[in-house]
Amino acid sequence: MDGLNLKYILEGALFAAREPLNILKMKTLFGDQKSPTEGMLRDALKSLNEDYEGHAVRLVEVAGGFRFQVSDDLRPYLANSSHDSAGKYSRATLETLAMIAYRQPVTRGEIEAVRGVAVNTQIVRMLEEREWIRVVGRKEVPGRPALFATTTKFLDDFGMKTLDELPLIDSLIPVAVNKDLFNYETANHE
Amino acid sequence: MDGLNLKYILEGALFAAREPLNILKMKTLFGDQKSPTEGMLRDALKSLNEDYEGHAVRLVEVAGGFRFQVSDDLRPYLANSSHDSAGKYSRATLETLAMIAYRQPVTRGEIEAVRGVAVNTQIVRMLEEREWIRVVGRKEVPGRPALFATTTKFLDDFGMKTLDELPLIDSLIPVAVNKDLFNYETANHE
Amino acid sequence: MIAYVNQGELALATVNGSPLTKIPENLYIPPDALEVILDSFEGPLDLLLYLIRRQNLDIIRIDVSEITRQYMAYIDLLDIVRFELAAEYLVMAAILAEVKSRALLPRGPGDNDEDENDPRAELIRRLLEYEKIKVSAELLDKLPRLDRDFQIASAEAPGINEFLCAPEVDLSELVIAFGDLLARVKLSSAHQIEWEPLSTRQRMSHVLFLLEERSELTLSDLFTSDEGRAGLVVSFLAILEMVREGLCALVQVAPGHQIYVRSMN
Repeated sequence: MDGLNLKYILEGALFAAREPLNILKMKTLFGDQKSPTEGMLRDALKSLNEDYEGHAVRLVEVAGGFRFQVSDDLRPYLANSSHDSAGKYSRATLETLAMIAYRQPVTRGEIEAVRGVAVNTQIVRMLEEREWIRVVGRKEVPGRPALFATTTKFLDDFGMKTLDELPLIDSLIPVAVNKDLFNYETANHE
Repeated sequence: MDGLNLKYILEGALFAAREPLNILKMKTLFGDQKSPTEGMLRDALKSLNEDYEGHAVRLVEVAGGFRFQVSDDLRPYLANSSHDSAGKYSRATLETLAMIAYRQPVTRGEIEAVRGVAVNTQIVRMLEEREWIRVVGRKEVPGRPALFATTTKFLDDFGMKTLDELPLIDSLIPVAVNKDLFNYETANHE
Repeated sequence: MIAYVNQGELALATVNGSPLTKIPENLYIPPDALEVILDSFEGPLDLLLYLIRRQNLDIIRIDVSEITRQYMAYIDLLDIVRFELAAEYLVMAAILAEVKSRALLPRGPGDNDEDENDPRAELIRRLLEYEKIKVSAELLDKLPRLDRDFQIASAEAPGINEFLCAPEVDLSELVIAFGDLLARVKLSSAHQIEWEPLSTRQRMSHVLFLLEERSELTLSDLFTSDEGRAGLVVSFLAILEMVREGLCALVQVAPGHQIYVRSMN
């Protein structure tokens, strides 16, 4: 490894990358040279994580892999320089996204049936542009409507590793409704 | 300073920033609170620099201010990952590039007006990094938005000598578009 | 919307720091205000849910006649002010009317509560379903989100532009993308604008680029004789177009003197 150690290479690569790096991508860093095993990589990541204790950045794992993230306690200082110009989404957008996240794969018609209003094409396109949703197939019913699902980037951007981490609403609405009605069916069903 | 120390805040801000931070910008991080003096900031930067000795990133001062930069010796490793067979550009990317190529010099707002959705900052940055587009000036309208145009490298990479060689849409998509080639229509022009 | 989850009521406004959840009965409300309120609903289910929650009612035990009455009052208003939006709301009104009429009918011996075609059960199911999504959307919005709540820590890697592993693009893909755009725009086009030929637009970009370097150029800098007549025409058109779009200015000290192209910066 040219005398550079594994941890050092990973550190640089993680900071240089714009997207999370997964184990596979980390392996490709080493090109034709003998690439490290997953165990070696995980050990190095663990050690790297420890090195950054007490620092203003930390190593986190999300769906797409590992990335460095600025520590949460700095939020008030960075709020002034936030990059997200379109940080606020309309209720219609959020409800459409929620339908896709919690019920995926889901068709537009199914979203409309639950929301009781037509789904705005702009909203769907915007969510696609944001790379939070994509078409994963077509439903075998008349018209073969597109089936939407969330992407890895959606999980990454919301800081999740898997869809299981989506907040469930059980805990917030105490008794009013039938309990099993709130058992979300997440992954691929229907 | 909320108990967070100056160095810690600077570290986070420098890693979060997409552009170098100069002393003035660093001061604005502290908002209405009593902002640190330049001397305090420089001391903290110096100490931060020392902390990163032996790490794969280091604090450097460039024309625009300070930034963290990946060490040069990592270059061969980072170059490796570019051999990774890359996916395809998204429709959003291609449409943005097409708008700039066919309509240059064009502002982001003009692209958005035609595409009907916000132009993702990531996409613009990526096209700039690829050196296919660049800012050639600013439009004298409120906000003075940047005007984008394609570069010589864009022509090179697509095997053209001049923009006139860009295929005429007519020949490829016979029915969809207006016969008169350059009579583009936009919904919300500015 | 947080308030909604916690207190089962939607605050209409905040008065002296405390939420106002009911429109005082003796208060005159100008029609415009109600229009604003209606605008804040995401559809008939949302409105219905609001009416139910406003009275602190359990969805399962809604009094259909009362809800129908209130709902119709809103619909009448909607009908007056925003007729084009009313379709979805009118469908719901019909459903409510059906539920109400069924409730008035005497029950036969064969009927039971689990009747699959019971419109009331179906309505309740839809309301519960919609409420779940509505609350989920609120929760989703509260999750820490990249760039809004947290940021990626990244460092520059100069000279490694390719790190992002740029995929190759075939020229035809670009053309198709633009063709799609044009086709799409055509669908929603309201009026036509003429655009300069590409060579002119390219020249505009070039002139702008030169102006970035030197904020002032002479006209003769922009006319190169080896381009011939066509080149001159293109440069001329480009400059005219740029002046029109406010991208540069033409300056001349006195008649007959050198003409300068000046950047607006």
